[in-house]
Amino acid sequence: MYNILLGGAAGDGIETMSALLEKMLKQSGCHLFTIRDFMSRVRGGHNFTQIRFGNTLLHAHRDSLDGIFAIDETTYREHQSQLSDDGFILCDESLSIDDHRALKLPLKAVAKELGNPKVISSVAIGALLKIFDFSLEYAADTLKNNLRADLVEINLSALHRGFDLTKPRFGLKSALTSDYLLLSGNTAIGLGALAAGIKFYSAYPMSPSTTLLDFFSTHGDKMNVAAEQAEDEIAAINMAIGASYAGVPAMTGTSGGGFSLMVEALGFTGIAEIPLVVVDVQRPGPATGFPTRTEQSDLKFVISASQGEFPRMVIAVKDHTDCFYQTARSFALANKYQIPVILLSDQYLADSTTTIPILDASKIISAPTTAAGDLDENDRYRRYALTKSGISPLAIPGKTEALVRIDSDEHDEYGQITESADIRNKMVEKRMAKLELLKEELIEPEFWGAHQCQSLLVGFGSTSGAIKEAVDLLNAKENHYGALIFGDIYPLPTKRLKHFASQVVEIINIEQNATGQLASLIREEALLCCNHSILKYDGRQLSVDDILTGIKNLKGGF
Amino acid sequence: MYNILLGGAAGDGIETMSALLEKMLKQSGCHLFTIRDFMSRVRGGHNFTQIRFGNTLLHAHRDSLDGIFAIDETTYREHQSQLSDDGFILCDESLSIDDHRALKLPLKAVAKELGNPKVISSVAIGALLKIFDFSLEYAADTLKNNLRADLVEINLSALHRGFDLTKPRFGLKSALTSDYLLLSGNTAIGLGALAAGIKFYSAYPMSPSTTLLDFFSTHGDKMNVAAEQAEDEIAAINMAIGASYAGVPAMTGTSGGGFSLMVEALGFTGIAEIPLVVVDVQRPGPATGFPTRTEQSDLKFVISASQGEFPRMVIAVKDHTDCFYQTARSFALANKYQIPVILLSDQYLADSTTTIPILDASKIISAPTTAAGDLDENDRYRRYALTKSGISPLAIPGKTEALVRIDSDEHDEYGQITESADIRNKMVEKRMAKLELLKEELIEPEFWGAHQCQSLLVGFGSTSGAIKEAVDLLNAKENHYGALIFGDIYPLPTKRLKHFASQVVEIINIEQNATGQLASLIREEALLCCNHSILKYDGRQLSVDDILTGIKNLKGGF
Amino acid sequence: MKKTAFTTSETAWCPGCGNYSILETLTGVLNQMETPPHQVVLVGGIGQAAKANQYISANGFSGLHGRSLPAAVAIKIANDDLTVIVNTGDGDSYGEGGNHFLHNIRRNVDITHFVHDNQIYGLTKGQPSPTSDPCDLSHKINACNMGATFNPLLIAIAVGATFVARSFSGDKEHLAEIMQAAIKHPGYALVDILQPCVSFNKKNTFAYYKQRVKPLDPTYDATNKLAAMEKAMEFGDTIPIGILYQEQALTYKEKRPELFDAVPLIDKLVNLEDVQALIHRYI
Amino acid sequence: MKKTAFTTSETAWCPGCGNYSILETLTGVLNQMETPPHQVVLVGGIGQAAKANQYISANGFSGLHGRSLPAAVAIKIANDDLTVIVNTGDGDSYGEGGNHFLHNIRRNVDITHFVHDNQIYGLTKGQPSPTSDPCDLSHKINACNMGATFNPLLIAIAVGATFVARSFSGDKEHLAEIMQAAIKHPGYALVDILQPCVSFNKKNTFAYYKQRVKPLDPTYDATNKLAAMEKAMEFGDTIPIGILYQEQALTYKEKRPELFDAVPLIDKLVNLEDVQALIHRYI
Ligand SMILES: Cc1ncc(C[n+]2csc(CCOP(=O)(O)OP(=O)(O)O)c2C)c(N)n1
Ligand SMILES: Cc1ncc(C[n+]2csc(CCOP(=O)(O)OP(=O)(O)O)c2C)c(N)n1
Ligand code: SF4
Ligand code: SF4
Ligand SMILES: [Mg+2]
Ligand SMILES: [Mg+2]
Repeated sequence: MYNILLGGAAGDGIETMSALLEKMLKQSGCHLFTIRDFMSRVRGGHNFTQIRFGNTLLHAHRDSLDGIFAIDETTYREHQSQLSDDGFILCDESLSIDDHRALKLPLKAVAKELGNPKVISSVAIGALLKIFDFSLEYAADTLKNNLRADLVEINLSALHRGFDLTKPRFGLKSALTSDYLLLSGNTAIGLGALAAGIKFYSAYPMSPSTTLLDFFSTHGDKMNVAAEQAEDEIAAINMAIGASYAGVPAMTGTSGGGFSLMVEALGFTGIAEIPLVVVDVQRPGPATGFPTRTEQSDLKFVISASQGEFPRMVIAVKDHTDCFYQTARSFALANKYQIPVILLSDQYLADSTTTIPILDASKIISAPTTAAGDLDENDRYRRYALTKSGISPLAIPGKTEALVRIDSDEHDEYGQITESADIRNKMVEKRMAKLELLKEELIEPEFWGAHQCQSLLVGFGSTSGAIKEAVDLLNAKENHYGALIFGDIYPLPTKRLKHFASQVVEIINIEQNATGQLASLIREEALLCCNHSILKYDGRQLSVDDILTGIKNLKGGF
Repeated sequence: MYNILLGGAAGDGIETMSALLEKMLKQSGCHLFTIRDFMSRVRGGHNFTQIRFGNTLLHAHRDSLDGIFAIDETTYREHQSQLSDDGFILCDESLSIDDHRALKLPLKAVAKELGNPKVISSVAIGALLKIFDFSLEYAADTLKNNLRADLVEINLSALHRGFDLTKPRFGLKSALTSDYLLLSGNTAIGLGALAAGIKFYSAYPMSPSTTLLDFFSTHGDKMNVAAEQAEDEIAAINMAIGASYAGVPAMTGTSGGGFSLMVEALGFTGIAEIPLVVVDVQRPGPATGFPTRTEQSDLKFVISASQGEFPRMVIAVKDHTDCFYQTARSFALANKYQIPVILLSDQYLADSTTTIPILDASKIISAPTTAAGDLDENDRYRRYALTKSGISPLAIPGKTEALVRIDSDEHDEYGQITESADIRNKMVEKRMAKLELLKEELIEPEFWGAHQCQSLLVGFGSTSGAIKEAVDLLNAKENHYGALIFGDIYPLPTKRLKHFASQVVEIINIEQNATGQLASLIREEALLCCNHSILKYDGRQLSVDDILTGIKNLKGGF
Repeated sequence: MKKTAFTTSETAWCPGCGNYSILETLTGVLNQMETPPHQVVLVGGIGQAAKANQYISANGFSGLHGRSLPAAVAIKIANDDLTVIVNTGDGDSYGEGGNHFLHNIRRNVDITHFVHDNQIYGLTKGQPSPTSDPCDLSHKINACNMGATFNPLLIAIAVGATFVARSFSGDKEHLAEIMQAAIKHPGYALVDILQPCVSFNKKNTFAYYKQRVKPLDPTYDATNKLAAMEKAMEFGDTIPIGILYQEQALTYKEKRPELFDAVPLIDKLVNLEDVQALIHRYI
Repeated sequence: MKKTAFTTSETAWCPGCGNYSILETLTGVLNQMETPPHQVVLVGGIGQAAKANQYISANGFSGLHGRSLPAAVAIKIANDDLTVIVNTGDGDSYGEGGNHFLHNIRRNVDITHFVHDNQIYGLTKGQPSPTSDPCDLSHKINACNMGATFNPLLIAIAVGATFVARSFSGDKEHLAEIMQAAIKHPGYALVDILQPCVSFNKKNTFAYYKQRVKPLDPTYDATNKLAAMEKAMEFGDTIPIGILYQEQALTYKEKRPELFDAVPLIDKLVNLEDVQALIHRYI
């Protein structure tokens, strides 16, 4: 397993280079996990990607590096301390890097010779493939499939020239990866929505959710999805609500700031009982915060967002595969309970790419359609008929003779405004009853580690991979670590947590935020207090290494 | 102590009548507590006010009535069950009300005779004053001060004619009320803000907060307050933020739906450390809900509203006096810690009027001004200088040579956008440090009742009066009830709560919402579980009677 | 195909309110159309005007204050078989909803927007709306505009609306005619309807409007944009009513033939094989 | 009175971006004014354009995306001694911020609004903004407008703006002149500045604008509203630049002499006795 970093300024083409290299590595039989770290600017500054690859599935990034490709000296300065002693720093010979690990090659000269200074990154890819002892077998195809036709030839030459510049230093037994996909978290969410039958996606651009809008804009026409760039996030969610009312599965996506603007309409879906999926791809707040970085700090916000009280479901996606299946499940739950379902993802998942087993659209349990029900004895339609389950019939306007009326005011069974205390009580109780049903279908947190554990790590969402890998590493030394990783997070499933809590000596919450939001939700819902916290809030994702260090520091404190 | 109800359709003038009657009762030496119950419409339907009056201070409404003035039969039908056996139903002789308690008088005929059918309510006021054995001593003045000049004469005649229509049935020893005010909760908030030196109020009309905008529009010019009706709530809060940045004490007010739209900007005050007071006058949600009714269901929303993490303070006002002093305190806290302070009120407090001791503007601890601080060695201003307390110097643009820079992005000490992990950590820690300081000035919940109590009631905000009165009544029988009523509610002060929790056999949370939001906050912050709940969510305020019934029902269940 | 008639139910409006005539006229217009009630969706925000959607027997979407337009266009995008009509207030449409007004004009989705313009916030009891008359600074009344008064027709034309009209609740015949034309218009159609609020707007009363409204001359050319803007600036002693501007332009749907054809989006089949094929492209 | 010069600091923009000239020109204009840096507040939302406020040595308010105008007017209302200038993007001003654009024009507070109009969302990497050119349906490019293109100048005039101008980042002399006039104008002044985005807008390039911009004729009468609207509709092979419309009207402050006089609000004294007297009125 290896870990390399490609770094340069925004605009240096690091992203394109990384995408090409990843594809070639996968073709060559590697599993991958790549994270993208970039600044909120279009040119300049310092951006990098970290590509971890090996012959087994990977679920997280690591900090320590085997190699660096440095376009500039900044990259060297910023990252050299992560590099292992026998690692390499691939860079152009012109860079003044004084380090025995430097592997200076005439990358620029070669690119210039080829007639286009921009192909320097292809020269570097060639060199990197050689260093890790891969062939150029897949290079031509990859370039053909991903570059403009007139650029293929020169980049292929560049790859070959780079390949010839150096010699192999590392080797890896290749795996069979042709049954695996390579994609980002946001792509997986998009695909999950398609598998669930989405027909309407509205959004306003906002990092790191924008690639979701791109996804539906690109594939919408072919896949029967109307993708609409709204004038603002308020319009985005109110559009999605309109579409859902009209009977088509609808979703909107944004990041925390846009979610803030959607809060009022979220309550509207609550009282009007409109099925809706809302994706919050988190980034560090408050406000504009760190636009292109990652955090898990919207949890408490989204579980209680909007005035008044209504049932909702919040699912924190844990990895790329989860992005697909949980998005699809969100549509089913939203439809079944006529509630908003909030998918919590984050920049880490959204922008990272990894290899995962092929997603299977046929495995999606399609959203159950609530029966439209009949007109009543007076030929009127009770959209909000009081039922024991709290779930009312759901007719689609125009599709039956029912006149379907919905209302953001408190209303009676017909959707007509009311001021009655009695009806109000019944409607509140009807809506809240759905929450009880919902609790019965919660998925308990995934357990990982030693069943007789003494230390229990708890986390949610995108830290999943790192927590699991950390637990494995810890258990290799002392086999008493376990972890519970929450996906379904609101309502919070507490059974498994209470079971383990009664057995362990300590609970440690691991979160990508400053206040320990999961821990406080656990206090509230399970009356359990976490004993220690490992928190990170600098916008860079908690790594396996951060967790190991965190645990070590805690032990020091015992 | 008596309790009467005046009811009719919207547009029947019940509100005006009630306001006049209240003033005359106060002049006559009564303390009052009046609630207003009206529908979200301008004409028709059923509206009523309930005036409770006596010779001691009153802190809540009661359900049982001594008298009803019914403009229509609906009023009779809706409220007759609340009327005591020896109570009366004052109404026009034309109403077909078949009840031994009816006191049918020729109200309409008299009004007609006087030449204006609208003065029927003054005829009724006259009769009501007579029934309770008051004089007409203050009638002329009250009319003069509150009616258009040309209407005074005819209404005075109407009062006299009504007075002569009937005879005294009840009597009350009058109190000295000339040292008391008669005002609504929103007026008290407005006065509190003035006392604290407010200079900018921006809002968008929304019941039940609109009377705050009216207050500042009316008094703004004289009192040096710019009152601005914004195009929407997003503008309202961003305006207030701009004004506060420019150095004038600023406030915005709204109800839950408008608060939803302010959420993003709330986070902006958090990261930019802008002092701001935001009033949320709650009404039942979700969404449009019950526009003119009451609820306490925004608590969990406002304490976690907005993406990301930042310190804030939430104060639930408990009564009209509290509205004044806590509003003023909010300005001081917002300024001292450079944070948003959210005042939670509700329709019940906002629209009810009561007699309270004279508010004393000189008792207000004026908002401490944070020093502007100096320029640094390079003549640059560190608006966000890292300090141990977390509180940075706060210069006002234009008032010193400092160039004051604020930013909704993460920023460095100069307010300049940064991408640094190190600065991010320091800024998060600096901001959160203020929360710890803030915790030290929290006011513990007010205790009421028997110090050796076995049953502890907990509540917050506007249910205060009813809870206290209920505790007194319960203790008159069995002296083992106590109550803790929270005003400062976030961060939640837990000392006193933990103290009592260790002594009592049960904790009962009493809340005007469906899910027990205070109870869940208590679980989270104090790891204490309430044993029983008395909840109401039909839009009508929990009364003393509701609490007594609730407790009785719980006992039945023991 | 027509099954049942459109009927109205009891309202919560003040006696004498201009909304009654609008409700009645709209119901009449709907009853003259071919479309049955279950194919019509009435959309509104929050306010007295918006309540209209509660009182006609059709599908009803009573959304959030200011947010009716995005919902309405999405309903139409999702199911082109539906006739989508927005009834809502001036505050709702031009105040809280101003941004949606701008950008949904630009979308030109085939919906109809009836603004019950009483030049005031009715439901919240009498604050100035964007269309309230300018304050007379020497003699301030309550609900007047300290800023420039919002001219919805002029602004709509400037933003690119393809059907812009004004009518008056007090002239039911005129109103019916304009309503019909607006519903028929392919694309977004705006009708600003002068509507007296008897409870709060003591200036712009029935008599006030009655005296001033003046139907456009039959020779008026509604296709001349500049002339239409000039006409839209007339609002004083005479207030022109009628279709001030109309143009034929491609609608939202017509611009996207890849997705929108005779089969409405809602009836298009989801093909899981296509999804699986797309998934396989990530191998 | 002038203490120090306005200076600029390092930017995060792309080399070749039109924002550089705007920054430079504005700094020059500020340096020619009497006002010292600490009396100037630069306000912006979020976007590439909005970052401009970070790069000039003045007071800086970098607010939320789309929300710069309400903050800017409030700053001016609170302290009339300050010169308040908004620099922000087309998406920020006309997209997310559309409602504030409408209603702050109406307020006519004495602030200046420079829109760096690159006809695209730059910071979020190339989505269409309201001002993006219309899509050519036969040959779709990425960031074009499927709906009607937003015409900021025409709309501003229609809403009642009292100073409406266009300039071009590539003509610094013209830009400086317009900037000066805009800052001098009493009331809200809008300058839409054509600004090439070299990274994402491959259509509206420097050369594209350079070829098309054409200063208004010296004889052009900027006080004729209708003519101004007609002029504002020109945007194609020639793009007029200059002050399209200007009128003298009462500003926000001038309309409220009860509250606003020579003493700025911030310097007015709070009189607790007045407050106590008001309290006593509730006895
Ligand atoms: C977010 C939000 N803000 C404010 C309100 C309060 N509100 C309800 S209706 C209304 C204005 C109504 O004016 P208009 O749209 O002109 O309708 P009218 O009542 O005059 O017909 C307002 C401000 C609300 N419901 N929601
Ligand atoms: C509420 C919210 N929504 C979305 C964004 C993301 N966002 C940041 S800048 C921007 C658009 C920038 O376009 P423009 O205003 O034209 O500025 P430019 O970058 O082109 O100069 C967007 C959508 C945000 N920061 N906040
Ligand atoms: S308040 Fe005005 S608009 Fe509302 S119902 Fe009454 S008259 Fe009509
Ligand atoms: S992306 Fe465009 S607008 Fe932004 S800095 Fe680069 S060239 Fe300028
Ligand atoms: Mg109105
Ligand atoms: Mg732009």
